[in-house]
Order: sequence, then structure tokens, then C-alpha cells
Amino acid sequence: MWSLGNITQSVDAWLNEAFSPAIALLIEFVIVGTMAISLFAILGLVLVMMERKVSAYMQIRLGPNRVGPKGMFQTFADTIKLLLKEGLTPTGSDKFLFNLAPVIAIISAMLLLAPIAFAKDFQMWDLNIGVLYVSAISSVAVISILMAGWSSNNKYSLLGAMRSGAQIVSYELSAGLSILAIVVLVGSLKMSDIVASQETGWWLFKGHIPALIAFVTFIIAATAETNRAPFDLAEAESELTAGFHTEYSGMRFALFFLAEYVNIFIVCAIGATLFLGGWMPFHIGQLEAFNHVMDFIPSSLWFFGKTFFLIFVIMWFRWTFPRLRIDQLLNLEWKYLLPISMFNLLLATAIAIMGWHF
Amino acid sequence: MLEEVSVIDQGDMIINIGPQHPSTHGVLQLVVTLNGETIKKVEPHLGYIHRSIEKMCESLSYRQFIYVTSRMDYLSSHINNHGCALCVEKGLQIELPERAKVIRVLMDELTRIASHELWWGAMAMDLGAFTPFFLAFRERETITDIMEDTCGARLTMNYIVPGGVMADLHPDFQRKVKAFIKLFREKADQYNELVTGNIIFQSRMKNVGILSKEDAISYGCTGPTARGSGVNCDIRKLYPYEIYDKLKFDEILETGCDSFSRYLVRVKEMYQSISIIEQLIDNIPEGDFQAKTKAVLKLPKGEFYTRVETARGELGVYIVSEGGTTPYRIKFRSPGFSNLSALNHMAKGGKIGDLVAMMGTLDLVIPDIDR
Amino acid sequence: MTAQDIIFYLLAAFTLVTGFLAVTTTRIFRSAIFLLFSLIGIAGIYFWLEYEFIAAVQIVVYVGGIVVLIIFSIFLTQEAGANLPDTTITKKITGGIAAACGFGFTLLQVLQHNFTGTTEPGIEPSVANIGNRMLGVNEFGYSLPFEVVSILLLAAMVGCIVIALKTPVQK
Amino acid sequence: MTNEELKIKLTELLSSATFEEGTDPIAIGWVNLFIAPAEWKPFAQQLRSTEGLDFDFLFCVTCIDWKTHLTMVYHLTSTKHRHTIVVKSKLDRTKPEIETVCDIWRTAEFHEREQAEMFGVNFLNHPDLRKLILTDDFEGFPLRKDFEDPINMIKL
Repeated sequence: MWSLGNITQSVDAWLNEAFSPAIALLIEFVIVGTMAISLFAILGLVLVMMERKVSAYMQIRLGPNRVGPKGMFQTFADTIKLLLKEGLTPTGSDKFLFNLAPVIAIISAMLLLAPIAFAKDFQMWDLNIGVLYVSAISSVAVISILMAGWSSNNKYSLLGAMRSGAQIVSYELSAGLSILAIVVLVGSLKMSDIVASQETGWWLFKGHIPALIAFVTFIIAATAETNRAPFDLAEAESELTAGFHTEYSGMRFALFFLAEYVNIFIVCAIGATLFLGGWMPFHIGQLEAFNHVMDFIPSSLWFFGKTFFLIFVIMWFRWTFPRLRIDQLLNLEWKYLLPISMFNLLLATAIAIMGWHF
Repeated sequence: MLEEVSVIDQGDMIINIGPQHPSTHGVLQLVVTLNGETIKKVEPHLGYIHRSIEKMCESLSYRQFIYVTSRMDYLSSHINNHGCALCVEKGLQIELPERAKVIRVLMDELTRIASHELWWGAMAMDLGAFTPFFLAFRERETITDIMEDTCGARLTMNYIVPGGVMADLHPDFQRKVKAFIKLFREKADQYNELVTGNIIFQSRMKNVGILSKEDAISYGCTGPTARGSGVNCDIRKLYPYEIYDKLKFDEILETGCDSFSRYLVRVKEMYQSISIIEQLIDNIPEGDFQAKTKAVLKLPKGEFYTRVETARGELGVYIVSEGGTTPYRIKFRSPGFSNLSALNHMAKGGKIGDLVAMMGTLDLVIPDIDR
Repeated sequence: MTAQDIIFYLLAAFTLVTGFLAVTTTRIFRSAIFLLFSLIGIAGIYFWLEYEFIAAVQIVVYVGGIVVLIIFSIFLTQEAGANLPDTTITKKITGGIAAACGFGFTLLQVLQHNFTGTTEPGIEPSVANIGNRMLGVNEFGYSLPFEVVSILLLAAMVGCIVIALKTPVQK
Repeated sequence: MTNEELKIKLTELLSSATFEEGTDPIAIGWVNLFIAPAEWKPFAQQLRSTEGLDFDFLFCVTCIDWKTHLTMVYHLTSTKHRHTIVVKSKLDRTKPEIETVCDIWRTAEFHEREQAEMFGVNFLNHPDLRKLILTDDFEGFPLRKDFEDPINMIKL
């Protein structure tokens, strides 16, 4: 059967036959890099389009419908507009850091793609600390926001950066703890192990209460970490105009914008991998016939389906809820989410030791 | 006593909210002094759209100046016109036909709903929820359509003139209003479900922007802003004009004194307006829509003051006449101006995110403040 | 020179240059950012050594924790974008001597150490192994108490910020 | 309290106050009284605090330019007793000065600022008498009858 895994293996075999191993590796690097960047571009276009359409249908309007069929090419037009716009650098700003900040944002988002298993045997780097790597790299993203806010020489930006820093650093804790709950159940940080462990059922279903609690905390924390409404205080437009990217324009703004959307994709992909089985089809215990039918749906489709479902949930939040206030936001984390997820971790450990999960 | 104007400490941050800022619904500039995220002082700077309407009116005749007043509080232009027309009618002692009175009240209440709808959407949008804005516009659009049929305009209507109303009702008026009432009753529950009951929304609004009853009176607040603090100040009840004394409706009072009370007052007022419209829509008396007036109006020498209840509070129209065809001096006591003066008092000690909630519940319309 | 060597020298150069910039720049915020890059460079070397866990911990603790704390304390205490005053000559000399002493000591240790080659496979730095080491009581164990001590560091950082914050003016 | 009772009570408070009468239909039959500018502040305090009067709601502050003099007009009402009076005070046109009442009714702060820039009335002891609506460097007092501005025409 044709699968993405087969294709990569045959390409790898052919390259190793044709070239010396070093050159083959180099060519593979180039191919993977190109694919990552094009995935980036496609994700940006698709997610922005999706956001617009989702919001439009929630708000009883049509959304973009002029450029291309059903407005599908609107984001292309916007990208071209952003590319052609002048990128202004405000006077009095720290030019070096101002220009560096969006680059850091996009690089950290790109690095996060590495351990994600897109399909069966289709992964860039299955390193043995997969999940830890994700939380490590995502903590770099906050630096780019702090940098952007500080170097813009703008009060709105600075306030936005302070808010966002406090927010991301605090919500990283409960995001990490809810990830750990699953890691404890699996016994490994490796992405492939986590996916493999869900062959008989997704953790959301077979992990009992701790997995459910962890899933809810993870979704909340992920929304907060990606600065999405109702936690979009860093760019709360009615208070701080645009928060940390007030002064950015043109392509540098587009990079922040792109990084935000790719980060949404990544946290949702992680969520799908941990709780919804990643590329693993929907299996029910020992029901061989049912499981076999499910296996016929390509694994990449399962992965993207789950991820986009979570993305849709996060978009749904955005277009439904009002924004929290900064002190309420931090109270939510430190008074509720963090104690709950700490207790939940203990619960998950107890369940893992006693073997109570399915 | 007045609060002391505190000297700015080192490390305080001064932020301009407006005039070009997403949270100001118009060109209002607020200079906010912040300590971290906590507000120390809010200083409104006005005048970006000041057109000196009072001066303009001094050179316009009593028929003409009504059209300028539509541009003050453009969201309740009917009620502005109504206040001015009442003042002129008081001077000339014109007795209106019943039909004109009923039409005026109907239009006023429709305008009040339209204005509160827009406020509701914008309020939620200020707090970061975009969807309610579009939902509110769905119903508001129906009202503007009704207005367009009868008045020929959608925003600045200029329909109420001294002596009655400009033209008779459109034949479709009753049918469309009834359809609107039905639609509104259906959709208003959606509002409460989406916004009023939302826990984030409530925590953003409760105990925010406290304005005690004494302060509300002292700052001259009127309308829903004061009624959220338990001040009964509804001009329609206290000094009834037209046929308001014959209608059954409640003056909504909330005693929470916070943003959420002001929010509730406005939401409940929409229901009251609907019930007023329901009482009148099938009982519009036949007859003239205008009293017979002279072509050129001349007010006798003297001073005339009328008060009407707009969607934002009490609008006072004060005309000083020397007996000529134009007013000698005209003063509009606009509700927004007084309500805005309470903002500094309310905002002190709150967070910058609260300021948005407070401004939202004051329901500021900037041309009304600047005039 | 193999690809391995090239990567190592690149990472080492990156770490050293950004580290040097961190101490020489006159803007305190930039200094923090260069420190960040230097720490990322070290994390890169750990990755190169295939010590992924240590590398990730390096990033989580130093980049995500310490540097963010430093940046926050800069935000709270310093004037925006102000240049630091030029360092005095005595500070330069004492700093230089301290750095030279540290470098000399490290170099001495490295040169004195007798590196012996081994053909044994390395211990797999998997989570299970690390967990066993942390809580184990046999040889190479007792890592946990050592890690607990690092909480002291966090406490110290928080204390620094509390002291650095201005006391609110009493009315 | 009826108008007659109000008049008696007000005369008790301030014997020099004169009532404006006869020119019907004046302002819905509200009591109109004239006082001297110097007497305004203490009188205002009494209006606010005297039992039975309790004028706690200042709802309109206006100035009128009569070409020979200016008249300040204060509309006061009581939210307790629901009676309303109109207090007027004639000011010298060349040097209009009157005490502020913004410590008695806070709403006066904004209203007085507006009248100050529109008519040039100097409210003594006002905490912050900067221009509120007009630009800081605006010259002249637009609502006075002799104001001419050929650039920004507001007269038809």
C-alpha cells in the first residue's frame, strides 16, 4: 500500500544508491528544508483563510468571496500586499533587536516542526525527548515577543510584551504539567512511542479522568500560550492597539502573523498526538474488523483531521468569548489551572503505577 | 471635596487612548496615567469634532436648526429632534394632534432600541468578543430599514419637526414593526446566552467602575449610567412628555453601581421599549400628523427649557429668545458630557482593561459630547 | 576536517562571540539577548553531543527561565533603552584578570585530565535512565538532592526582583 | 415644595436675591432668581445642604452673552424633593469672574471649563481651568456675540 512512509523510504534508498552517504544526507536535508518551508507557507495561507471563513460563518456573513473561487485566493493577495509594503522602523528603536525579533519568532516556530509525526513513519526527527524538546523550544518564542516589545520604543508594545511574557511563562507550567500527565502514562517522551501507545485507543478515552483533565488544561494553556482570544491580552486591540507588534509593518509583521498561526498548528498537532492518537486511526480495543476498516483511511488524513479539529476549537473560542483581564488571567493560571494540573499529575502517576488505565 | 490631582511619580507611564485608537468609538482622547497596569488618572481631551452647533443654531431659524441637532447624538437623532421640537412648541404653545404624539413616541423607542443594539455590540467588541457586534447589527438593520421607509434616512433622520412630524407613516410601517418585535424577542435571548451569562464577561464587568449613587448625582450622570447606580432619573417618568404618562412601562433601576448594572439597565430597557411599542403599534390614532403652524416661526421673548430622555440620558434644550426668528442663545445639555466627567472618578485604581469596560458602559457618542 | 568538526567549531565560535558581545555591549537589554544566544550555542553543543535531554533542560531552565527573569528585571528596573555608563579601567582590569584566572584554571584541569578512550557504548540518555539515576542510591545516584538545591537559585532571582522593585510611596 | 414656599425659603437664606417674574412662559414655571456673583459660592453651599432644599443635582450650566453683560445660568434640581430652581448671576463683560462650584457639584468641573473657554468666564479657584474643547492656542471666545472668525466660519 502506498503511504508517505513508503515514499520517503524509497527516496532515501534511491539517494543512497545514487550518491555517497554524505551527499545523500545533504540532499535529504535540502528536501526536508524545502518541504518544511513550503508547509509553512501553505499552513499560513490555509489557516488564515480558515480563520476568516470560520469567523464569517459564526458572524452570519460570507467572509472573503471576491478573489478566486469563494475567495480562496484572498490570502495570496494579502501576502503580496504585505510583501510589497514598506517595512518601517521607528526612530529611537533598537534597530538590531527590532529586526531580529520576527526572525526569532519564525525560527522557533520552524524548529518546533521537527519532532511532529505527520503520518506513519513520516517524521523529521524522532528524537527521544520529543515532547520536552517542544516545550523547550516554545519557551524561546517568548523572547521574540519581549524583544519586539522592548525594541519598538513604544509604550503599547512594552505593555503588551510585559503582559505576554507574564502570560506565556505562567501558562507554560500548566501546559507542561498536562503534557507530563500523558508522558507518565506512556513512560516515554518520544513522539513515536506516544503514538504507538495509543494503538488500542486514544489516551483521551483510555486515560480515565486524568487524561480528560489534562486535555482541558492543555487546550486552555495552549490557547493562552499562542496569545489567542480569550487570552490575547498581548495584542488586546481595544486596550493596547496591537500590543507588541504595534510598530511592525510589511513583511516583518507578516512573519509574526505567520509564526502565530504556525504556533497554533503546532500546539494543536501536539495536542492531537498526545490525546487523540496523532496519526493513529481510531481503534477500539480488540474489535479487529472495525480497526481494520479504520486503518484504510490514510494516517496523514487522521493526523491533519484531528489537528484541524483542535484548530477549529481554538478558533471557536476566539469568536465566542470576550477577553480576560490581566489579573484574572494570571489568577486563572496560578490559582486554578496550576494546582489542578499538579494534582492531576499525581493522579496520573497513581493510575500509571496501579495500571488502572486500559 | 475634590480628589487631589496627584503629582506623577517617577516610573509612571502616560498613555494616550485615542483619538485614533480602536477602543474609542469616535475621536476622543484620553490621557491615561498608569502605574504598571493600574490607572492613576484619566484626563479626557475633547473637541476633535467640535462644530460649535450652539453658535450655528444662533443663525438658523427655528425650523432649520433641528437638522443640525440630528448630528449631535447621531445614534438617537430622533430624540434630539424631539427635544428641540418640544422646546419650540412650548414657546409657541402649539397643541399637537394625537397621531403625531404617538408617532413620535414610536420613533423614539425604536431609536432607543437601535442605539442600545449598537452599544451592545460595540461593548462586547471592546471586551474582545467580535461576534455580538454582527449579531446586534442584524436587528439594528431591521430598524434602520423601517426608518428609511418612513423618514427617508437611516441615521440622521430629521423626521420630527416643530408642530408634529415631517410626513405620514409609510403604509408598511405597522407590519414591519410587528415583524421586528417578533424577531427581537427571538434573538434577544441569544444575546443573553452569548454575552450576559458568559462568566468571562461577568467577571470583566462586575465590581468594575464603581459609581455610587451620591457620586452619580454629583457628577450629573443621567440615563442608564445613573440608573445603574440606583438614581431614578428617567425623564419619561419624572416629567412625562407626549403620551408617556399614559403608557405602562418600568423605569429600570439596578443598585450594583458597577459596569454590569449599567449593562443590565440597557439590556432591560430594550425590553421596555419593545413593550411600549407593542402598546402603541395597534393603536395609532387616525388624524393629522402635523398641527397647523405658521410658515415662519417666531418665539416670544423669554427662556424655554425642555428635557427629554435620549438613549444616553437627559438631553436639555435651553432656548433664550429675543422674539426673533432665530434663537438668541441655545444650549444643549448633552448627557454624554456629564457622564464623561465621571470617568476619571470611576477609573481610578482600576486596570487599563477595565477602562475599556467603563467607557463601554458609559455609552459615549463623541459628537454628543463635543457638539 | 569532517562535517562533525565544522559543526563543532561553528557552534563554539557562535557561543564565544555572543558571550563576548554580552559582556562588551553597553545596552543592558542587548546584553541579555547575547547571553541568550550564548546559552543557545551551548545547548547546540549538547545536541551535537547527542545529549538531547541535557540540551532541552539547558534551554528550558536557562533560556525559558533565567533569561526571561533577567529580561523582566530589566523591564522593571531600568530606563528604556538607556546605555550603560562606560566601564572604568579598574573594572576592566579586574574583570580581565578574573576571566583569565577562570580560563587558566579550566585549561589546567582539561590538560591535566587523562582522557582514556573507550569502546563501550554510551549510556542512552533516555528518560528512564535519567530517572533511575536521579532517584538511585548506588554509584552516580543522588542527582535529585542536587537538583533540589537549584530551587535556591530561583528563590534568589525572585528575591532580587522584590528588592529591585521600588517600595510603593506611602500616602 | 411649591414655588411660593421655595421663594420664602430662598429669601430667608439670601435676602438680596431678586426673583424674575411676570415674563411668562418662563422655563416651565421654575423659580428664577438673580444673585450677585460674590454671593454665589456661600449661597450654593446653602442650597446644597439646607434641609428641605437639598439641591443635589446641577444639571445645566450656561452662560449668555447679552452684549452689555454676561449672565451665568445654573439649573438646579433636587432628586429628593423634585423641585427645580434657576439661579442667574450677572457678570461684568470685561472681567467676568465667579467662584467655582465644582467642589459642591462635581459635574460643574467640566461644564465650567466649557463655559470658560466659550465665554471667557474666569471661575475662581477652579482646579483645572485649561481648555477642554478648543485647541490650547485658540484665541477669542467663540460663543460671545462679537466673535468673528473668518477662517473657520461658524456663522451663516
